[in-house]
Amino acid sequence: MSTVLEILHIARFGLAGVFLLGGGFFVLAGAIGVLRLPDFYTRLHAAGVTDTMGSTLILLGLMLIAGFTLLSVKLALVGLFLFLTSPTATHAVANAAHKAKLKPLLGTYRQTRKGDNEGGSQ
Amino acid sequence: MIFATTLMLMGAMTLMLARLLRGPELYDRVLAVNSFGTKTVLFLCVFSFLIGRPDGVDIALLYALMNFIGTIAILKFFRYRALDVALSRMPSRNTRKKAGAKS
Amino acid sequence: MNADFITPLDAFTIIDLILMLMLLIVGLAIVRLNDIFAIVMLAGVYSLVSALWFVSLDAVDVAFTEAAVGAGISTVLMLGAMLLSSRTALPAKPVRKWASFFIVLATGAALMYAVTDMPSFGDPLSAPNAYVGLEYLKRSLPDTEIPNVVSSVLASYRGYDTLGETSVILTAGLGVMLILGMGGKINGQLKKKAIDYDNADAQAHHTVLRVVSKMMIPLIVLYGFYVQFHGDFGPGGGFQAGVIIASAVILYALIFGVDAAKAAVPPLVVRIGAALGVLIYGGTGIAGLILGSNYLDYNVLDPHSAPHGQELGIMSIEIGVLITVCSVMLVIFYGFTSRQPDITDKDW
Amino acid sequence: MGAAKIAIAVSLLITMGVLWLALSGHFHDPLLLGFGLFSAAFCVFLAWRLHILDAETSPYHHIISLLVYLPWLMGEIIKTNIIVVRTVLSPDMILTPRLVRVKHLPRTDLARTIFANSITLTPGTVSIDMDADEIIVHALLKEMVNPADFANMAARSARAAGENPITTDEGKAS
Repeated sequence: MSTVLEILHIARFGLAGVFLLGGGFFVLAGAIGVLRLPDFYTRLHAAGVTDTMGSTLILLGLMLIAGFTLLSVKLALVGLFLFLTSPTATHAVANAAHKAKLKPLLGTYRQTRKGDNEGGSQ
Repeated sequence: MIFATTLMLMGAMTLMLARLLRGPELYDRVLAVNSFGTKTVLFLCVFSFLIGRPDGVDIALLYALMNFIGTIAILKFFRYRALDVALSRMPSRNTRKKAGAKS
Repeated sequence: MNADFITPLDAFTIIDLILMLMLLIVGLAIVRLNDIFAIVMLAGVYSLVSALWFVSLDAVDVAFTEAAVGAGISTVLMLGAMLLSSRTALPAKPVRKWASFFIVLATGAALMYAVTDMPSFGDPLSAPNAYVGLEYLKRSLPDTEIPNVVSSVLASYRGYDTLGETSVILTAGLGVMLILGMGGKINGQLKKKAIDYDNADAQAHHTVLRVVSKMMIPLIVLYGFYVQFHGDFGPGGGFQAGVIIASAVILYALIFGVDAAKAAVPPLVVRIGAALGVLIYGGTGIAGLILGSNYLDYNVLDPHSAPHGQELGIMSIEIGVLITVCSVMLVIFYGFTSRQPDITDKDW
Repeated sequence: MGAAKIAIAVSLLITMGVLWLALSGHFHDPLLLGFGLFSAAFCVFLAWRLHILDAETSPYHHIISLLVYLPWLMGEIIKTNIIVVRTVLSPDMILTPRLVRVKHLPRTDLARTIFANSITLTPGTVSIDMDADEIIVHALLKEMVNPADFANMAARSARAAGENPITTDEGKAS
């Protein structure tokens, strides 16, 4: 019986580790995207990666570690509030840029490893 | 692995800082600050597990609730050059229709 | 697998170092930049990172205050101040630049020299840890039965200091009132911005912002009260809660306009509140005098149980702090926003 | 009208009370429970005082439909996240950014907000502007602007906000 519990225990923390590292990966990928992408509007999408997948995975991982406690409820609330506010803030930034007539890059854009870009071929 | 996640978050925060310093548009900077805030929230949660004190989660909750106020203020300010104008109609005027549609 | 909770000591050192490096970068960038907009945003980041650093130093209450102030209010107030000045900083004169540089350098060197005499971090024999600090830590729980030592030190042992701080906040509010006006009706020469509220553009847009902000306002206020009433158990208290609740009203003002906010939370009420809070604080002290003890001695508030008296006293002064802080924040906000100069496109 | 308002006030009060318990964790201390009741009541009072006591401030009576919507949204988020991350991390980055107008929105502002925020939450699409009858969406890749997907999401967000799934334009006048 105790071995089953032990396996469950290990599985729980193992899963938590996978979630945490996965979340870290998505956060980093989003940040790299924000740095790499060519214009403001495309960067919004990369920032969204952090806000959604990164935060969800990290908070889920922490909730697995915390177990059925009040701390988990608080972590869930953090996630819920982030889901409410982060798209709103993103929308507000995008809206302000759009209203200020900041032109988005459209068409096909290609960026190679060497950094020479070609874009705007509608 | 919690520590590894902390380091990853810090790496992402540093990258955000680079975007914030580089700009080029004002909106890029706002985006970077906002994203930095989200990462701070996550960092606080992870970090409070690292030090074994749950108080950090309370601060994370506070940031999750309030971080967008500053963003809205910056954007509103940039668009209208004022803080006192309304972005939306007076609430008393726009509620009636919706409440009617609901009931 | 519980090893997750136990981490080698140098892990924290690494984190501290990275955080301080970030602070340094942001600080240098603030010094270098002329665009005040960018500086306001960098100041926001500075506040975020320093909150993290305070958590790392185990100063959770300080981090909480930093978070409460830095998340919304400081940005809003800095923008309000910016409206009254210009958008870019003037470049400093070279002579002045070098003079201030040398002063900073000399001060920095003096401070670094002083650092060598400082006790190491967490040294049990250092002055703040050994004498009165140790006494507070020993006596706090039996005296007040409050788990969070910060609360009992701040509100009870150091009640005079906190009364002073609350008065300082009131004074700050008074200063803003005297310089920028009472936040009432707009002065004649400062004409109102001509934004047509019934214009179709103003009506149809910002639906997302409006709906989400409306949802957030009660949540923020409730969280503020949670912080207020759980200051005995964890980080938090009147200062933080006051700022948080004021932020909810400021959010409302950002979305629906300052006039709508003033209609719901009138400047007069706010002005009275600023003084009322200090009055409640001082009144608690006087209650101690009347009951035959010293000023701000809470033990006598309940004749049967001294710890319960402490609890009552701390609660009462925390409510005073809440009312004063919340009101003064709104006084300052109203003060800044009631003076809106017209900015022409050329100046922007 | 009055009854609807009272119902909203009660639902807000209950939600705030539950939130207080979740935050506080002191279920047996009568003093803190009393403070909780006071705080929840103050929130309702402030909402009333600020004239925001309506279904947008307190959409909590739709909680079940919102909870049904959330897993579907999460699924979408995971799908689009993988696409965006693959695009962003590929050494040879090919982007096809598009600006499209999405018509046929849900009727109520609450449902529209859920719709617009869902678009933003799924990486690869960001809602840039919303007016009376359309949302302007910026997409990172051209595969992401399939009108059928938007229609599906709009219908689901309308249902999440407790709206009848009618897709006609009758309520557009608001």
